[in-house]
Amino acid sequence: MIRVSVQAEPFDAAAEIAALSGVGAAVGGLGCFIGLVRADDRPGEPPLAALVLEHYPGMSESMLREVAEQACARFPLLGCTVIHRFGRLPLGEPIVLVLAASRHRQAALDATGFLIDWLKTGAPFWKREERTDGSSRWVEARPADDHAAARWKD
Amino acid sequence: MIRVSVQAEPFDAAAEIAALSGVGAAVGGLGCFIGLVRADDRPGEPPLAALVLEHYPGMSESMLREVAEQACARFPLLGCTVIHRFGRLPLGEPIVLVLAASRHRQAALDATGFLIDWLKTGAPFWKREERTDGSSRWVEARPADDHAAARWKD
Amino acid sequence: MGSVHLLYFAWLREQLGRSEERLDLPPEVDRVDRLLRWLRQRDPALDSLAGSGRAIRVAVNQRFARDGDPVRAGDEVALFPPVTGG
Amino acid sequence: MGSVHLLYFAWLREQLGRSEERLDLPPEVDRVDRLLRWLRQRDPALDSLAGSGRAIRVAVNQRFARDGDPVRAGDEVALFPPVTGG
Repeated sequence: MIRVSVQAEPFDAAAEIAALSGVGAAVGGLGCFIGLVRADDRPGEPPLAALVLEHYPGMSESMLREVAEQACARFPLLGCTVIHRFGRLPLGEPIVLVLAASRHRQAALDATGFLIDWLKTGAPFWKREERTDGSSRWVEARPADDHAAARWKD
Repeated sequence: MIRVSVQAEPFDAAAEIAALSGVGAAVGGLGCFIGLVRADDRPGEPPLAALVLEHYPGMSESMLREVAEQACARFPLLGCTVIHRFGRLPLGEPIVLVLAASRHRQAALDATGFLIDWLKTGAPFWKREERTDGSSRWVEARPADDHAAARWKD
Repeated sequence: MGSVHLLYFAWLREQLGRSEERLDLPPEVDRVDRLLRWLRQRDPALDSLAGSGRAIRVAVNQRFARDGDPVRAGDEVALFPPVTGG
Repeated sequence: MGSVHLLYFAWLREQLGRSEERLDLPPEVDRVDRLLRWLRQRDPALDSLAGSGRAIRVAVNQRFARDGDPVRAGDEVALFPPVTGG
């Protein structure tokens, strides 16, 4: 079972976990990652107030689905869930939820890492930082994210 | 923040995730693993009905805490949570919850894998399989689990 | 002859001051690299953004595309910075 | 002279038919391996379990222990199979 969603509203992690745990009696392990808006106070800069996430409607959904399908092809999964939010997300808000269910823990955890790594480089979302003084700046892509995704290349 | 618990009753994954997400504004990623009682139907054997988990009271708690402290020493965590249940757990029931919170996703995911691998080899819990015909058998330790834990050796 | 539907995202959208436009393509503009060159020639703002050294990515019909990939009338072509989601 | 508090878990507990006992230790029984040998000599059931080829682990005062680790009066010593939690 693959479930993807691009949405402004918060996700219900407990309901998603329960739904994916229940896809079959064979589920023995469920890996999960939640990304949140974190404080990244830098000396001399006003504190971060929020991230504003823009996405490419249509393509964002289809790329999440493609990443999820790749995970299911690569790992022996019984299902996975990928939810990515957009809009203005204040400090502490969840941004992204990744779940992977498998018979065994290793596949579930590996698939969770695969999904979040690829999501960061393959899904059309862009983050803008909003500081408490009202200033704002687009986040630059980090080469480290490309490297993390490249680990999964054959 | 380290939280460990050995308990018979179910855990509330959503409440645990919310509590750990809230340990500080610096939390950017939260890794999670949930282990569940899975069907492992084998040809010629009656289906699994439940696992019965026995533990060593006192030592089980202190080993969970020690594993959690090792994770915090090895990875840049802002906190972690380890909850392990005991008693009779029917098919589909959650057995174990592992959470690790960090600034960045990689540490959170790596620590989650570390915690569950070590828990399987270092915490005094024993599983007994109960089949639908009432027969029952202790689960043998799998060498694979020792290998998974050994990956983390320096 | 037909038009392409161009979309802009993130700082590209902001700095161009528009999120989309429809342009009729000359027949020789049939690949991603030729489309970008043609767009820069006709739009000084886009030219200076593309020349600023900041990477620009392209998607054709909602798939990531490279220089040599074809562009045809009726395509949806998006220009945007490297992604920063997750 | 003092006693140790012995605990048994999982199939060891089941097959011995008891979960704990207190035993007075002779002075020469001062290490894990000597304790195991002494226990096997005095208890045929434990001897046959230990001789069955199934691994037995030992914890002293709730820490995993090895053959050469000391055992003293007042200690809590647990015997159990390799763990299978998680």
